[in-house]
Amino acid sequence: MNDLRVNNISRSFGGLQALQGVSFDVASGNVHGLIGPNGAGKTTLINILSGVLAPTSGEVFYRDQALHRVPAHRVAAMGVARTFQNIRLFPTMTCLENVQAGHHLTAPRPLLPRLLRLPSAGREDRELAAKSRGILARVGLDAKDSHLAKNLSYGERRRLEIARALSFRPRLLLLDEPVAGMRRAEAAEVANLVRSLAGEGMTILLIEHNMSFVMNLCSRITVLNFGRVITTGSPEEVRGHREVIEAYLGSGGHDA
Amino acid sequence: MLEQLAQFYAVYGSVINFIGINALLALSLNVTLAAGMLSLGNAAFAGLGGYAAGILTIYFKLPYVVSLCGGALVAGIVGLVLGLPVLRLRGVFLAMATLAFGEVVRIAAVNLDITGGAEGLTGIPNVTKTWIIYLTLAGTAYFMAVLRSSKLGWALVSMREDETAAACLGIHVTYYKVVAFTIGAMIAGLAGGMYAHLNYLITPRDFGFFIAVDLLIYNIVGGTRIWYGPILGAALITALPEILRGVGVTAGPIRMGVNGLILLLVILFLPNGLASIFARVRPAAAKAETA
Amino acid sequence: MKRFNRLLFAAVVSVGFISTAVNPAFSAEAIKIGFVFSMTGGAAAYGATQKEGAELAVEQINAAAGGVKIAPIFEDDASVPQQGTNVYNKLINGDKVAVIIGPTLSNTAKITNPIAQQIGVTVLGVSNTAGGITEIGDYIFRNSLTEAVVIPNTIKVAKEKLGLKKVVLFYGNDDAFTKSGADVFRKVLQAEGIQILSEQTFAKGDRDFSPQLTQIKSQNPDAVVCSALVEEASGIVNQARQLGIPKTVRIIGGNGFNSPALIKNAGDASEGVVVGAAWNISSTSPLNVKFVDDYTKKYNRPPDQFAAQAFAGVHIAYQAAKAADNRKAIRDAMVKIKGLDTLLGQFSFTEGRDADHTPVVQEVKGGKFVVFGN
Amino acid sequence: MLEVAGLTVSYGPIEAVREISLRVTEGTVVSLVGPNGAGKSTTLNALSGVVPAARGRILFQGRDITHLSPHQRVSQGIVQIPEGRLVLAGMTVRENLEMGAYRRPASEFKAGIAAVEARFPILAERRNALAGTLSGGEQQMLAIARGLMARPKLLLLDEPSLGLAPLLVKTIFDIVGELRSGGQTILLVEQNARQALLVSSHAYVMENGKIVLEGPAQQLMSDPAVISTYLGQALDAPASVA
Amino acid sequence: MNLLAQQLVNGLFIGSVYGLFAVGYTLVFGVLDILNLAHAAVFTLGGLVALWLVQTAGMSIWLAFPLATLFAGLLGLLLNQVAFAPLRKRADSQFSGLISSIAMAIIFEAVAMGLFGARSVRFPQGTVSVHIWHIAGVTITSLQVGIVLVAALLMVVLTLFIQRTRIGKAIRAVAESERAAMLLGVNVNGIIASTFLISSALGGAAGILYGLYFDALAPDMGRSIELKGLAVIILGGMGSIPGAILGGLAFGLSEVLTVAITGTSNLRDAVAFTVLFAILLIRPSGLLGRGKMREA
Repeated sequence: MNDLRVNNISRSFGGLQALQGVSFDVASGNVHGLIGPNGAGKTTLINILSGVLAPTSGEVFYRDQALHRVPAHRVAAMGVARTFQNIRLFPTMTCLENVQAGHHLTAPRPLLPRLLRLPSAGREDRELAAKSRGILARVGLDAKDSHLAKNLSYGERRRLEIARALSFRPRLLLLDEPVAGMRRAEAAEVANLVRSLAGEGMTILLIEHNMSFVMNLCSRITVLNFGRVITTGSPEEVRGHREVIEAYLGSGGHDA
Repeated sequence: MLEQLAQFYAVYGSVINFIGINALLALSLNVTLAAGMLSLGNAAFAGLGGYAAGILTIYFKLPYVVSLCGGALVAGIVGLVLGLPVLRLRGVFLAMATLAFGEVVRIAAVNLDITGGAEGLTGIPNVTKTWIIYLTLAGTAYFMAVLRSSKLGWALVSMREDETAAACLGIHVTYYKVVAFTIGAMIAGLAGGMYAHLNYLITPRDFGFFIAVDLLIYNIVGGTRIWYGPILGAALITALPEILRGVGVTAGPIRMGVNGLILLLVILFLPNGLASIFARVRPAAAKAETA
Repeated sequence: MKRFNRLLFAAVVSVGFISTAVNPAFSAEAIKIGFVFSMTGGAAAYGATQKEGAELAVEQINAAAGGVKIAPIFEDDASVPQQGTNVYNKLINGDKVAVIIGPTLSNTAKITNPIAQQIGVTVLGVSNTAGGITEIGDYIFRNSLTEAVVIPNTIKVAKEKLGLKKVVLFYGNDDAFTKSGADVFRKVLQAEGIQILSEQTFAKGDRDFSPQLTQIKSQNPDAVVCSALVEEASGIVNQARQLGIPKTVRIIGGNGFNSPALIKNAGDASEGVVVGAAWNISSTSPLNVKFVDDYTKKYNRPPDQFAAQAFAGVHIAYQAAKAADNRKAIRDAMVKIKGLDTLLGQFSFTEGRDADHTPVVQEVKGGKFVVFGN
Repeated sequence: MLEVAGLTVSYGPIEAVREISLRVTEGTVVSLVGPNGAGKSTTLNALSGVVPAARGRILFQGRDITHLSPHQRVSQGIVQIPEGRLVLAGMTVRENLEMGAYRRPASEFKAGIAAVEARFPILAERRNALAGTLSGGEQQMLAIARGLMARPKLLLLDEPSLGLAPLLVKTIFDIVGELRSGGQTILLVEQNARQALLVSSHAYVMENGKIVLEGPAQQLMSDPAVISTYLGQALDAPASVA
Repeated sequence: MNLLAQQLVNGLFIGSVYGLFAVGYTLVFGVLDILNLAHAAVFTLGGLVALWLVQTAGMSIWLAFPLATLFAGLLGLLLNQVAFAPLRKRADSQFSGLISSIAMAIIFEAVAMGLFGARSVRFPQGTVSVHIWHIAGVTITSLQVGIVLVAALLMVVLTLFIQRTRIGKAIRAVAESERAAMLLGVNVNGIIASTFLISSALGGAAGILYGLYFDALAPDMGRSIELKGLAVIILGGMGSIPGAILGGLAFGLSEVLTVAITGTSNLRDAVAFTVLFAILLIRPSGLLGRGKMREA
């Protein structure tokens, strides 16, 4: 079964054609990679899938629900979470608070019981804090729960963003360069996390430049170049694809 | 001692009352500031609330509490209607749009008959008591403090931090902005109603541009990030002329200059406002990271 | 930081106590009079001359041999009613003053005077001319002749001398003084059967009146009847002449126009302006001549009506307070003031505690206010 | 020409660059490679004076410039071509070039612009266009041309290939190669380690704010550890064997 | 008599004054994205200092004008140094800069009041000789013509300065990107200081012309124009110099035409601010705003 169906998506900014007729499917429970050179339109695509941008034309379906032209908050409500290439945490919140803020869709947190100091409110908050700590532990940040997000290291911030995205138990997770700037050990931990999330049935679409990460983790990969899909296929197929080599890995290779 | 306290209240009662009302107004602005929106319309909302409450009392002979609620409701409804179009604006542009709205409200009050024109709406009974102001303030402050932990509060703070990221967590940004704006308008309207019933009179000039700016000053001076910040700011700025009078700074330009100087010093040397004197906002984390 | 907290509280409280330490208002040697004038903010221009007039009076009274002296306490309401309220509480409950003179603005008075009324402290307004001030209660007085008295007289005289048939009414609509003045003008004009061609308004702080004056010019009125304070009045007079409204079209104003600043600021353009007022600077009564002399010597500038009324106010309050030994007695003495010789003329209070003396109508001639008729 | 010793840069409590030392010899191209967030750009910014050095010394042509302000360093001949190009979008191409020569005497301007326009004909063609309307590649060329207008003694190049199509990446590196041949001293920061090493004589590898490896570029390129870690993309991708 | 023509002349004139005031305002915003709410206080002090130079120091207005303008410029440097530079690195510098400039405005106003008193003061009669022309029923004074010309001249000079000169280009570069300008060797702090110098000098010049024409200077005279100045720079487009002049004219004309059309002046300010409100909703970048939008 396909979770996500991207059908003939185009998007232009002014005169610049960022995406042109992009189509591919992401199967349920898969880890799907999206690669391509800088400026190929990968982030634009993620922005469209998460409702941050509307496509100029084309359609996207998530579990047979139309997702194009749906605003970001409703996309999230459909169970789609994302991270950002340029990391958009809530900088002056602590790690724990970032994850707690992420529970917007799943935690009712009603005002009235809080005003009345009903025990249910305290219970909910304690449960949420515990749950959030659990999520932090999953990305290895439980020891830093009271640190401000802006004071974390680069890799820690990336992991915190994943934790925040996980907080409302999404079924589709869009990761934009999740291991960029990470050390190898750190990246390996993230790879394990992604694998276990997929094992739990979550569908994951990720953009990454680190080829070993992508090739090891993804069952299918879509390659973009100049806003067009070059190919979609298994890591092996992509590895051997003539055009991919030229477009993405090309110039460096030629000189070598 | 009791006698002395009574004496103190006799002299400073009105200052104490105004501190309470200004603190309420500051909190009303804080609701929107908490979500990262700068509104200069809250003074106008207070004016709307004040006029509405006054009119309800004078013309409709409604009891005080009903008039107050009516004032808050009128301000809230106008806030809702205004919020829908203007809240897609950001930063200075939102400030200017709300400012223009405030001016239009003021000019309307000058030209309408029911508001009493420039002389203002007179004959409003003086029934607002200090305890009513402070009970309302305490309630509002409690509301603001608790709000922080509710769904709405989390959404507002998330939006202040990063609107796009907030939207991607399922937060309906426009909706929460309008809600915050409307709540702010209602609190301002409530404060305005109490003001009108404290002063016998409400005039268009009580809620002009400079008052709108004052509300911002209270917040920035006191600190916007914690519920008691705006209250501290309102208290300091409102009491400042009295404090200066008390320490013998003569009336007139000198007192005005010292007033400005203190404002400048606070903004330069207390970046997080007065509230940061009383509580480092996050002591644990701050220590942990420098260690 | 708890310590700081406590420190702050202690500081605030002690400041309070220091300034409220019991000072009997009715000691043998001095009467405490509180003055509430707008020394900063929008009305600062008026508050400043009021303070000068009052200071001069206090100085002269205290310099006089023998008798009770005045201990003046000057406070600034910053032209804001809130501040006025604070100042009133401080003067009444803290300083325990015997009488309050002020406040500058009618709007402030409406908010502050009930406080004094409630406690029973006599307030003498020396510049409030709006309606509804003395109605606040039996402790509230004023020596400022209201527009309701000055204007009918002015219009009557102007109609007689100039044969007015049609006029334009021009006023500030966002200020209590100018607005209520305009209301009186309108009523009187209608009563006198003079046609109002149109009404034009301006806002406080405006400097440019040419759009309105252009409209006015096009309507060819016999005169422009204007309710404005002197800051705006000077600009209006000046620009009216610049725009070519001929000097035969008189500009007629009320109390707000009665200031040397009009002549100083509008210069030649002010020639022929008709000003109805409570006080005439060129009045030859000995008290007035001495006042104008002393004031001009002290401040290098001739006095205006604000100064004159403040000066007279101190004398009136002193008259009532010097023999009294409690606040109620002062009020009772105030009511009894009849035919007191002041620079304003023979001064009495009406039943409603408003000023009762003869208003004047002046015109500007040769750079001076001279009597136009009365 | 440039000598950096024990340079540390911190943003608040975070040390983005920790005690690094490096040197650039006159007439050579030296590259600084490593993953995103390793501190490469911060290092360049510290050299330009945009961010202050918390500790350490920067010597340029034997003079200590650690405490000079950015414009003084430009006057000394240190010119950075920033990441993301930062062309002045609302100004014309010509005006951008003029701004490049901001610290140079006006008399040089004509000759400078002629030289630059000869090297980048496209800029001559679009002389009066607003810089914001140029394509990405044109903007990168403008950024380089603008940097050259300042007659740099040391050129700091930050990620010149970022966001460019492969063909343009090649063009840009060709330009770097030409500059090298012309004797221009360059410190190059690149994520595209392979490309960077190819044009450099010496290279430093940064990770987590520290320099973890250094050596002649040729040697680094054949170091198996470097290959697996920093040239990883190329290794995993079959392209590397093509 | 041509009523409408006279009203258009009135609008043109007051619009130029608004524009002149707003040019300095918008310049600082264009470069720094910060509203300098002390601009009105500088405007006031410029006028008052010129008056002092003429009246007390006995100078000719032709000498006093440039000196007072220079003085206002120096006030701008002071403003930058005290109220803005220390806050520049702060995350909320937009808000805190607003407050610190208000604080400076209060201090300036207090100083003005302390030195010159609260009363309105005026230039001595005959400081400039005024001719009045009546052309086809329309009255124009030489002072009006002079002020419109000075406003036009200053705008042309300022535009050329910004477009052509080295400092002007550096100012634009800083406005585009502080970082890029810094890397090109622009002394950014120096340029920001000069921007304040120019902006405040223009504000001071506007204050002097205003005082000369309206014959009344007072410590709080900036307050009534401050709000209109804000409206004007929004109307014209934040940061746009021709926009400020155009916005000033548009605002002035809208005021005047409201009076001319309705026959009364009650609605004058209401119409002006309603127009402003509408512009914000329809076209937030203003009449001549840069493409850079600050809305969602």
